[in-house]
Amino acid sequence: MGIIPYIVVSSILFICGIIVMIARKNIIAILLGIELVLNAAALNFVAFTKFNNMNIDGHVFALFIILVAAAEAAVGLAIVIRFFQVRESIHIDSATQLQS
Amino acid sequence: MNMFLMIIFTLSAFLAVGGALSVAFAKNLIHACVYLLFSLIGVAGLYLTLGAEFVAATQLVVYVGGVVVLLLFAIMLTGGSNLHHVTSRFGLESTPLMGNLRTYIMGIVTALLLIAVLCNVLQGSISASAVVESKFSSTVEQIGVKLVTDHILAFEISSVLLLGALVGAAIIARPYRSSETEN
Amino acid sequence: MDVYLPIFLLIFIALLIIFGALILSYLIRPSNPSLIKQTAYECGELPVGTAWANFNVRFYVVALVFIIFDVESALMFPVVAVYKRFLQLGSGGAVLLSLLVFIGVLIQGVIYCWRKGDLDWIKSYRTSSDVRAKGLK
Amino acid sequence: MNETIVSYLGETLGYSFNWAGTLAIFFIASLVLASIMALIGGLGTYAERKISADIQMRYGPNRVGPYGILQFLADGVKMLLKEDCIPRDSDRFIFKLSPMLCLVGVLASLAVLPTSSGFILANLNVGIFYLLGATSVVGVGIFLGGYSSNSKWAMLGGMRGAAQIISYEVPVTLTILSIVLIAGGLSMNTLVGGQGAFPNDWYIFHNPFSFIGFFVYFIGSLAETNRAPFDIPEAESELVSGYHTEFSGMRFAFFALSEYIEVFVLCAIAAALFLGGYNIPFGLQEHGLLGQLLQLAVFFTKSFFLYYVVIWIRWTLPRMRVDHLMILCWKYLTPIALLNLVGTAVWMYCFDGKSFYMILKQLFVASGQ
Repeated sequence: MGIIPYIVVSSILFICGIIVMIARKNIIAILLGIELVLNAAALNFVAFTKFNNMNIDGHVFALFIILVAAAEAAVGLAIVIRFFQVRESIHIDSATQLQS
Repeated sequence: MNMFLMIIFTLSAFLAVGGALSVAFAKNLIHACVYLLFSLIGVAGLYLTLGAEFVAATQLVVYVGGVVVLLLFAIMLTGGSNLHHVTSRFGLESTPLMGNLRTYIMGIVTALLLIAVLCNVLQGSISASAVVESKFSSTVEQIGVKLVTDHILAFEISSVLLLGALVGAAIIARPYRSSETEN
Repeated sequence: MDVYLPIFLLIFIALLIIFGALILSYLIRPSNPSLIKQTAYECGELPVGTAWANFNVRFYVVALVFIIFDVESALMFPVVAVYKRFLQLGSGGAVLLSLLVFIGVLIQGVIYCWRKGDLDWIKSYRTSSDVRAKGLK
Repeated sequence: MNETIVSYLGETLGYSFNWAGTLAIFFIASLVLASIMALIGGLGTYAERKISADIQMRYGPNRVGPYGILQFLADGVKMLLKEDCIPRDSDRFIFKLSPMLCLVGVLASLAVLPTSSGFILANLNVGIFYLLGATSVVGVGIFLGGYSSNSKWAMLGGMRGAAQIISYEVPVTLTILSIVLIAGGLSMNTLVGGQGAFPNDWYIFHNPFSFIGFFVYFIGSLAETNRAPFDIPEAESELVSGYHTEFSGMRFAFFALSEYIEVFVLCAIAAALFLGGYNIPFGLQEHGLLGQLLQLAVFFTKSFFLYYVVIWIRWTLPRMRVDHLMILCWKYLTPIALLNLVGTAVWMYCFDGKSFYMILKQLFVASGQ
């Protein structure tokens, strides 16, 4: 079993994430899509580490991707909650002003 | 053992891809979140088939135990309707940089410490090649060695990043009592 | 690879137990649903409204502090695991120093949240009118 | 490196298994372990009622079987015969899913349960970290169970339960980190094998910080499994039954079973990390299968002792208020755990990884000369 199946899976994950990010109008759903995209990237890192016989650096990168994804989710969701308190909506199109 | 690998890969890949597709096409946001949970578990299974057990366990701990719970909480916090009008300016009355003397001292001390450590380590006291690699056989130990030798800058900076995320998100999400909005 | 097999087998067995019990129970249990029986329990009253309402933001702040800790500990685990080996190799000092700085930055976050009252549960947040009255930042 | 029960058996019996044999042994061992855990979960309810009766000067269950020991079977049959009520307004998909998540998460964590040095199902390199990840699925299951019922009691219980579980995971994780510092590895056999059979070699007495750490871990794991005095998510007097108010029949049984098994697993981990685990004295583990059985006995004895303490605490202490619970976690246990971590790291550096006992012994010998 080579690297191809992993790349296929990760590209499907990536495309799903992109679809979610584009098609959804709910901000939290968009964050779900971002998580999928980041997962696809981390999966690629680990897969290339295994099959290209590199050293363990890919795993470290995957770790940092997970870390950044968690931080991004924390801050993003805080913004969503604040936005909801201001606008009573988490519809992406209601975010029309930088200041309210 | 190639057959086990195939079976586990197939199951995990189906879980991951099916979960991702379901996220894309779910009608209910909570359901989408649960499908995302499945997708993440599937990706963890894929990491296992790649021999990256530490990354898989991190995926479980951080995503399943952390991010998904955070997402569910956020959905519950925003899912209801008819909250009365709140008009505040994102609650940011003063910029978070405007600290007092103690915060500056703490910041400077931290920065100096960071610089000292980095100078100490980067000036070649250890590098990954200097460590006898054969003594660190498992992936966890190899990752640990990498984190304290080659990637020590990223390791330390990541703590600062997380500190920033914590402080920033706490400032943004911190609730104010309604007395503020009445004023 | 077969090291990971027990995990999947245990998940399989758990699903086996669950579906076996559910199917067995499906075969022998009575089923006569009624409108009252399928109402959510609210101490005998008819339920008012939905339970899926807004919750307090403090739940989110707790989850936020948790996830930061979670990620940091996940990152610390491999470093901590090699610490003893580095001590034996004679270069434990640098690892100790980097660990201490890492934890120190983490502790600053905790102190910040503590001081700002994010870790309290009840009378947590100073209102902005309090802030103005006391002249505090 | 990674070892499994199969490689252990292959080494002992001098026979290398092909894939079918591997699969069969793994399947049988997993099945046995899962059934033992289900039995322990069932007997846990019986033990709880009997011990509570003891503490309150009652008889407890005494009708079904000798001393009422078959009570859990009667309860199980009762659960099977209960009607399966799903509330009309509930989220049916998640309502059916959440008990499964709880049970799957707990049973998946059994893969690294250090029952003995050879009979551990899989001695993963990431052992204890994997266990943390697998048990964190339970929190999601509890939250989803509370959410899906669309009942106010269940929703409140689910939110509180999730908040409590994730909060107390922080001190538990930090304490485990300090133990990993001492042992220098994440796999279960490293963690347990670094200790000895006698209390002076246990990690609980390794240094003052790990002694405090044991209590932090124990309190944290009590709270993580929603046991009294931390059973806020299912407090009968406030929230009718908490997150499983609307669950009946087998679905409720899955929640209860996963809770009892998780209590046992966390007790077992406490025994393994702090109390020496499966180590038996006088080098008896060299003697093949008999040694392994002795190790099993030692492991289960320690775990059951802690299990008894858990039940004892439940029927002794009153329930905590929810804000006190959060204050205890964030303002006491977490800073203490952080200090423990720093202190352990510094101790390891200053004293070259020696335990308190070894330092005392050295001092004693040095002063004698």
